[in-house]
Amino acid sequence: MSNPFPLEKDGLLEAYRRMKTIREFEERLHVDFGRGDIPGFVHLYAGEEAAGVGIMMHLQDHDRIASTHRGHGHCIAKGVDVKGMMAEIYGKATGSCAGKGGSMHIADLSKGMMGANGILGAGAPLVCGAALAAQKLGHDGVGITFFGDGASNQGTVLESMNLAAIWNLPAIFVVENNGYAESTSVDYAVASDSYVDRATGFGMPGITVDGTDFFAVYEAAGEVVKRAREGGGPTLLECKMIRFFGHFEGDAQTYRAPGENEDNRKNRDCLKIFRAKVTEAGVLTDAELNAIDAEVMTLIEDAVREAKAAPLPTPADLTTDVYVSY
Amino acid sequence: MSDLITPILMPKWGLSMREGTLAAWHVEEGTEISPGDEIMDVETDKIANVVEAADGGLLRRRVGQAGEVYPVRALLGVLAPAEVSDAEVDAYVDAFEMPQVEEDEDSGPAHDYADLPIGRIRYTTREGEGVPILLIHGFGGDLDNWLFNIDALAEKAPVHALDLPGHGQSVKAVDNPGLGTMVDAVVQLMDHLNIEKAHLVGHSMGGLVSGQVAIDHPGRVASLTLICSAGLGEEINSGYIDGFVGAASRKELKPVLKDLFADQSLVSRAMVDDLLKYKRLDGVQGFLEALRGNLFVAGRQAAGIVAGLAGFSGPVQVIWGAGDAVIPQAHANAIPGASVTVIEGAGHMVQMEGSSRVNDLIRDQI
Amino acid sequence: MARTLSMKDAINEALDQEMTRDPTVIMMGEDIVGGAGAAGEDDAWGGVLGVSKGLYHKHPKQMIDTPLSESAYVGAAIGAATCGLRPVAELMFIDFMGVCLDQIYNQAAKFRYMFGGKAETPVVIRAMCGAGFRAAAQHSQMLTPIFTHIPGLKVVCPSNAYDTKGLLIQAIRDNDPVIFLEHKNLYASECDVPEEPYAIPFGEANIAREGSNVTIVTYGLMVPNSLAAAETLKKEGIDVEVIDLRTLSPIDMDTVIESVENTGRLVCVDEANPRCSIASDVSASVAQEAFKALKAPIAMVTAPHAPVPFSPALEDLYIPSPDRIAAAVRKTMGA
Amino acid sequence: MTKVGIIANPVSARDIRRIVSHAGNLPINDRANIVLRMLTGLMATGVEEVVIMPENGGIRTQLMRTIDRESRMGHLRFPRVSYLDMPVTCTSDDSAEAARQMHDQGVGAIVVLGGDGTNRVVVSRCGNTPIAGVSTGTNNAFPELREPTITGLAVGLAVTGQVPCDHAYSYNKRLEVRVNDQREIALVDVAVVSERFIGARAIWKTANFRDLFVTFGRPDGIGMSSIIGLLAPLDRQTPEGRRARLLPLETAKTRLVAPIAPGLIEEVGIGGVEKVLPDTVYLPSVSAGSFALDGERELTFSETCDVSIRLQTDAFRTVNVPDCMAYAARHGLLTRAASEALRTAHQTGRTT
Repeated sequence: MSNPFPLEKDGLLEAYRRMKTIREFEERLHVDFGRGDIPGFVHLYAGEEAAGVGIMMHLQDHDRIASTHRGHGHCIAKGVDVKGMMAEIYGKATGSCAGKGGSMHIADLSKGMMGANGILGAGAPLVCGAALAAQKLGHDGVGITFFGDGASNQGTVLESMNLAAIWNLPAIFVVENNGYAESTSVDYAVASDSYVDRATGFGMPGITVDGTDFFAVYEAAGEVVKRAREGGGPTLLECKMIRFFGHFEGDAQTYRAPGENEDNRKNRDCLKIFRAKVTEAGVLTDAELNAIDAEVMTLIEDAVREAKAAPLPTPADLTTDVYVSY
Repeated sequence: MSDLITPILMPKWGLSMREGTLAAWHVEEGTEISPGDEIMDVETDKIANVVEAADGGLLRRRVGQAGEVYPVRALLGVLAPAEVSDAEVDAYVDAFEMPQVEEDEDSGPAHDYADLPIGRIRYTTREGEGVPILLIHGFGGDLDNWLFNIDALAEKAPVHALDLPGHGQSVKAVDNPGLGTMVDAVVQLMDHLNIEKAHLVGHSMGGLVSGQVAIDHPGRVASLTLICSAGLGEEINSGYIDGFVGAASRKELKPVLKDLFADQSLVSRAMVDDLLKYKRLDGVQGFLEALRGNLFVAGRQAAGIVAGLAGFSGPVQVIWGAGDAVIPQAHANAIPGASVTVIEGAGHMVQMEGSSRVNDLIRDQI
Repeated sequence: MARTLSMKDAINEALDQEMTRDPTVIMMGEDIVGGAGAAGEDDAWGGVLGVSKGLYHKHPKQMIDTPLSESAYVGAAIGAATCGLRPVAELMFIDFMGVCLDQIYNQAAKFRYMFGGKAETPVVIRAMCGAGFRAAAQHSQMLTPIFTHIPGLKVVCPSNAYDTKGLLIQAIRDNDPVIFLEHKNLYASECDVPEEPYAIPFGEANIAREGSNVTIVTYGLMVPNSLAAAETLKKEGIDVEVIDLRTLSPIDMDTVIESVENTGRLVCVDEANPRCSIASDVSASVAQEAFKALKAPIAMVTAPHAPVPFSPALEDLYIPSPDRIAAAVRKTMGA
Repeated sequence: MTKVGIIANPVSARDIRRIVSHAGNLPINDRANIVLRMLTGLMATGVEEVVIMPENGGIRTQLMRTIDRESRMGHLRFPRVSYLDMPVTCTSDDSAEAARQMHDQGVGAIVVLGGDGTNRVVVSRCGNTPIAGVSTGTNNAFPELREPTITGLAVGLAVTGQVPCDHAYSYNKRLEVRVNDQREIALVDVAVVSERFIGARAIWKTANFRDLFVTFGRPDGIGMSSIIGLLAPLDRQTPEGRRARLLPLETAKTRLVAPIAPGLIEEVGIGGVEKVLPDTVYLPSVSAGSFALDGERELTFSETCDVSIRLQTDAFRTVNVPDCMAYAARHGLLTRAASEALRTAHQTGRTT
């Protein structure tokens, strides 16, 4: 039967591989964090895979993204080396940031990943800068900043939207609305108007998509990225989604309604929704997807094993990389 | 009677000097002074040096006090024959109005710029009669190296001093820095100033350049004065060259400059700062490295003028500072038939440390 | 050729030459061009005090007027710096750092370290600092210690036009984030400035005046004030060495220690407020490194622990004057 | 006790047509304000209780804040307002669930703030409960453009029986689409497109248009139905539909320039137009593709699916606002004896 989807078969497989890698990466971290293997604290992206991958599938290395403190998913979706990320989270010298950044600061500028960020909304102006650089250097790169529904109240985000609008920057503001700013329900925190209205207020279009449906995100993001590349200026893309785990690992999530997590896992798991659609349409088979699952599990297993075995940074590393020259 | 009285004035060394400190007297009142005698030490913020009497006569009064600061051309002493009465000397001193420290005394355009094929070249000129003298500085130097010579020589002939390409305020972006470009610049400047023939005076690398000009364009050179000149042998203190080119800060540069002088105290802070300011101009570092690559190979001088000068018919004289720590003094005798003078108590910058002796030698030659 | 130039014109010339040399150098700031979108002439202002006047017509593509949202455009400049541009963002007054400090000390300063040495952020943030302009507490602060405290930032505060041009060109060519602070009261000061571009390396203090009895370590407007004090003291037979730090991070402690070992006496002069100031930083280092060389307690001359007052009568007392500096020097001489 | 339901889903008017065309965006505050104006109309005509669909998009917060403020200041009085007890998924499913619960509670009518999409979802779940549309969505062919205060008055007069049914309500046609055992309806149009995935739902790539069925098509309409409106106009009352075979431009005999979405006017290849009889099965002209119901892809089908399209007349009721108001004018429904008017106004106003 012909392929009804907007991606070729290998595109669908690649999308699934990235989503599955994110899911297993985060699930494994949830377990290992529980055992106390991982220093510091982590924020897990499980449940939001379709949004990250649905957008990143349209991007190349010269497109820049700035992520949040919950950045593992964005990194994997953008092509950052998974083993390097795991080593980083274990604070090892072979980590993507030589063990100096940690979960909230993983980055790979060669992949256009400007870094996860521990400061809410701080990525917004940085991405405006990336978009400005693309304009000035004459390439069609776009800049995408991700922030949560809570962070949308940060002044720096609102200022950046205005900046992007008046300079017509190829910048895209992605609100990952998982309904909770840390533990505060969104309709308390957001002053009763929506992100789309705010974007419209700044003179840029805003749209909302169901973040649990990969194809809805993929098609919408495709149009938004195309518009930015062609000089159509900035856009706000709100992805309504759910996160399976707490704000941070160890969060008892008492703010959720009873049974909310179980319902999300059963009915709104974007991987299940994706798998159902592609197999029912007969384009991919369960066998093909299961093969990917197996490869991903091995990759994650290797990543953890190698991370645990990897060397720690040396004392000399303490004061290197502060400056280029000093 | 007063026309028999001769004043001793605060000298003016270089354009930017406004005032000087009379550091110490070397002679007492009542002594007979002849031209060239060392009569006092004067210090400026840029350089300190001994002042030699321009005129002879009986020193009747020491007006300047040691340690005091005086504007340029201020009255420091009075020479007068015995028959002039003290009263007349006093009247002369009182009548002498102390010149104000002028802000920017513009004795005509201090420096000129010639846009030559090789690029923009800065030069300075002192008018005069006869065949002109052309002063050519050395590696890393500029026309201010002739601070203590240019005015004295101007009494005998027109004098020009230039910044070679890549030096001073001349063009820095030079295609292939080397001896050839230096020679071209000198000849192009002579054409620009329509100088048919000139007495060339070259210091250190400037001597090499002068010699090469004499070899390539013998008709344009009236005489040659080679001061601590390169090109007369292979030895050179490559430590100085590498130290000078490599120095990036005041701390690295100051010790290197000590090689230039017999009297180490002459390396003033202002001299180090001026050289740093020059070395930090865009393009200079690259230029100096390329020039060094052209002139020196494996720590030895690559170019020589001794053989070439055999065919040069004009007079050649060689002057050296006995204490030259950059180019060995032995090279002075490399040119058969040239008159050689070695000046004691002076290092590589002999035209500064022994300026009056050098000026006399040049004046005698032309 | 070298000609006398004001610090303001030296900055203008440095920016002009660097934007000509490198098209990726761009300027961003409030009203650095002025008149954007308005009916009047373009380049109406060229910066609030006209520092960038006349540059817009030569570099229209490289100068961007920004909305009044420092967090956005300073952050954008930092983001652009990691993506191939070399932005020079103007923060107008250093006192406005509060509204964009996160982008400076949490983002720009930390990218390289946090990302394991893989990021470079060649951004310059220019700002006016210093008192004496009757601009009162929110437009007259120094705040230099705050930026000097942050690892990952370089801090420059020149005292004369020659140094300003060389240090600004170095800042633009530097591959680390640089906070470049220009003292408002020095904008009109003049000295010889070569027309050709040149760069002065960071971390090299300048000995503004050689002396043997007492060492004064200072920067910015306090350099001319210290030189004035030195002239007065010379008549009293006290020979003062004045060291102009020029860059506060990196800081040239070698030159300071060398001078103190020579004179045995140290006076640190700093227009910033006393607590955790540059003066206290230098004093602590010297006490630790050259204690034996000290013949007298280290003296510090700073602004008082108070905001900058408006009234001229008070502001003149606020700024360390040549007399207060001279008094401190005499104290170290045991007077 | 007469009760009215209000469904205002914040997720409406948020889709991709803001990007691929220039569809507007009605801010949440304005939508809350529309509900407020609606409530004043209902209150004035004796409706004492209103039940509203819950959502966390901001309309509820803004509305309740305003009602509390206005009540404290005593300016305006409102019916008792309550929210349905249902989970919020922030999708169009919420509109369907609310319509079902409101139908079960036996509300007199359901006021729908949205475009064709939202109205379609409500009609598919509200059984025979009449609806009144206030256009705030993207494509607004079905709901009429009208001042919400007047719609409130008309709905109040209708549900309280002050206006008899034959004047208060009018019947509407509907299209029903079946794919195997799935059944969906459309109020205005059913388009068949060659894309076979739902994705961002909207349809704007005219090259993929294959078929179009409409219940009515006005020459001044917006959206797919405007194609029929400009070729063979059809009103809401005539008991028949229209069908147009749509082709890629290269193969089409004639081309029509039509406003297929707000701000998006495209050439559409026309194969032919024909009448559609009620209660008769029609088949799509292609063997595989998707059905876009009232402009949004909902169902995909392929060669192996059992597919049918059928037109139903008198399928659901809407409040006939103009007739209600005309009737009220003829019969002085809104005239009061001087004293009585003030008394009733103060007595009944209360909020929960």
